Amino acid sequence: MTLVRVDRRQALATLAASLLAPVTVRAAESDPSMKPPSALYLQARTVLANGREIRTARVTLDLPRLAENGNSVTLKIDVASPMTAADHVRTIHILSEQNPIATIGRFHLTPRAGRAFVSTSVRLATTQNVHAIAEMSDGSLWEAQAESVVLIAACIDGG
Amino acid sequence: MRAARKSYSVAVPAAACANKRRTLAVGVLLGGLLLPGALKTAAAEQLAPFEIVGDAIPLALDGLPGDAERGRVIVLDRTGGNCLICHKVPVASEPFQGELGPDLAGVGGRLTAAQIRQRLVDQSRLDRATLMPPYYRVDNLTRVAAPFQGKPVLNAQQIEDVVAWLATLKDQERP
Amino acid sequence: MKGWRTGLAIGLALAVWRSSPGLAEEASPSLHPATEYLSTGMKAEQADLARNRGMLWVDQGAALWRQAQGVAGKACADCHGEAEASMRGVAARYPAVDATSNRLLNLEGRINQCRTTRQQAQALAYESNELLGLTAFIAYQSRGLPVNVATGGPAQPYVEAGRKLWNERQGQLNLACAQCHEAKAGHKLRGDTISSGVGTGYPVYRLEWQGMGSLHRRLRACQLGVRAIQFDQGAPEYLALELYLASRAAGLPIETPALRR
Amino acid sequence: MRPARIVVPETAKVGEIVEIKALIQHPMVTGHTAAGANTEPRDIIHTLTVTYDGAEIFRADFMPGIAANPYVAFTTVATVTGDIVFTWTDDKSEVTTAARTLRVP
Repeated sequence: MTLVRVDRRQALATLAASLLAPVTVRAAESDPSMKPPSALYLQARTVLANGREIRTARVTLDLPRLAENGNSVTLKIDVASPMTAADHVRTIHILSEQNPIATIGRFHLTPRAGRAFVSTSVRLATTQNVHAIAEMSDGSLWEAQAESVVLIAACIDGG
Repeated sequence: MRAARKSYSVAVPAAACANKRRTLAVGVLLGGLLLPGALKTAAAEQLAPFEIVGDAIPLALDGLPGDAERGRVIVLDRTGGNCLICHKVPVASEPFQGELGPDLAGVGGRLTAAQIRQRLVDQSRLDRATLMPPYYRVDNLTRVAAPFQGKPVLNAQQIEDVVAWLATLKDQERP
Repeated sequence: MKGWRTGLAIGLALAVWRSSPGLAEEASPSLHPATEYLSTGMKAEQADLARNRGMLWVDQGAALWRQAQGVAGKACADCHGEAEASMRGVAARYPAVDATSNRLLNLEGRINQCRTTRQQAQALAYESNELLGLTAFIAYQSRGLPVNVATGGPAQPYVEAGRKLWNERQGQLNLACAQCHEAKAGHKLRGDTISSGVGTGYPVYRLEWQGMGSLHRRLRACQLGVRAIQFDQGAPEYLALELYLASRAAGLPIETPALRR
Repeated sequence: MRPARIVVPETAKVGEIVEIKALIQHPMVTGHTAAGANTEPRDIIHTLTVTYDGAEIFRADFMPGIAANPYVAFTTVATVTGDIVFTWTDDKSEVTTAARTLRVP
């Protein structure tokens, strides 16, 4: 019985170490490796905006701060919208600042969604900002961005 | 600082012993090089002879001068030395550095270039249980994959380049 | 300070207990299923069967279970009935020494033995979606049950062979499995965390592969990493190592289909 | 037809917002690598459409940045008992359909 207790304590110490690990990661996050947005991203954003202002509000982008593997990073997007025929989200665009193709996907909603919500898994080529831009039925554009630190980039095969 | 030094000097006599055998073996193989038609792939022929004194290899491999800037690239490169998988270096632009080996910040202050060279070449001579791969050894290895057979992880020039860069890391502080 | 420590200890104890409900008391306490080294997001993704992509293969295996195969024209279900009942706990006992052939078989080997002798069908190729699917489907029936392989009698020499391989330095980098996965489990290799070398979630959906893969595929990746000659999937060396890994993991829960980095 | 998995609640009340999750087996070959060298031509699912009782409720345009074996989740308001039908189309014009019935008593 005593032995079991000691072993438990060791297990806890190991777990504590693994729980503390993300803290050191966060310290590295004021990220000197962050690159400026790619020209491809800026171009895609300009085409999407088509002269309209993109305002930072109404959209919530839930993206892991730390992506263990860039091959699949699951994100969630919520937009504050009544989702009525008169006022709803028409399309949610996901844009990447550093992927070889800036647009990751487009999700077209209707008032029948009830809620402006979508979740999917994306590829991230490297540590970067991801943008979720919501296009409303009145044509206005709203966005949120989030940074994800990518431990292992998409497209590298480690066997 | 003293503690770090102490942990490095545990197995010095054994290392010195192993060294004599090694020097002999390398000499024999180098002799083989002179034979006509000697295969280029033959194991140790690529290795420069070296002598271990205490816990150090005083002379540069093949007498090559090291280039610190090239050494820095080798240390940081995943397909080169891939040192950051286990070690930290005082380079802020590299995220997620390793934590298995000693922090290399200040290594140039703690160790001489000759001591660093020995640890790169084959740390297992000082510490049999070490995780540090032998970067300049081709014998007594098991099941080496074909592309790497008979080849050290780094060649003599690369070892000297890495030694040169690590020797510049005198400051314990991290940027 | 003391109160804070107690609070932390209780919190951690709860975390351990909650994250491994199937952890049996006899399990080696220093070993953790690799799931414990995943982020909360990946843990949630593994647990939610609507999001766990390994279930795409489990579904495939379920379909194959009911399909007639080979010259005998028999489906697995024709002999074994509903897998939910007949296969429950089976994966927890594999690899095992087959009494008739006296050979060590893992789940993949057992499936192929059944195919070639009973169904009179061709053996399925390692890493084919069919074999991954059937293996995952059968292992899924043991999800949450503790690993419980036989290590004595005819299995003993295989366990010893596996242990030897586990402790043997290999490759240009001259590293043994045990050096990292025993002494350094939980530590970081760059951003990655070293696991305890517990293969309880296989076949797994691995993000690195962007698909499902076997334990032997994972072992090949390890050997590639230390620049060693890789064995083939299904090789006797890997079978012995698989048994040794399972003997180390005795009491830990089966997690198939697990999600891994 | 590729293996696909749709998860929908068995039943829902009229007006209830239900979450729908779906997976499909597809390698989502990007057509480019990190080095920029083409190895395999692009083969991705480019379009997903979802209908409920015959009317389109959701559509997605996927680019190569969508992860392999694509996952998607969204919501819909339960109206009547009807089929929720997913149709995925890839670059080789391969079409996979899968459906689940949402019962609205």
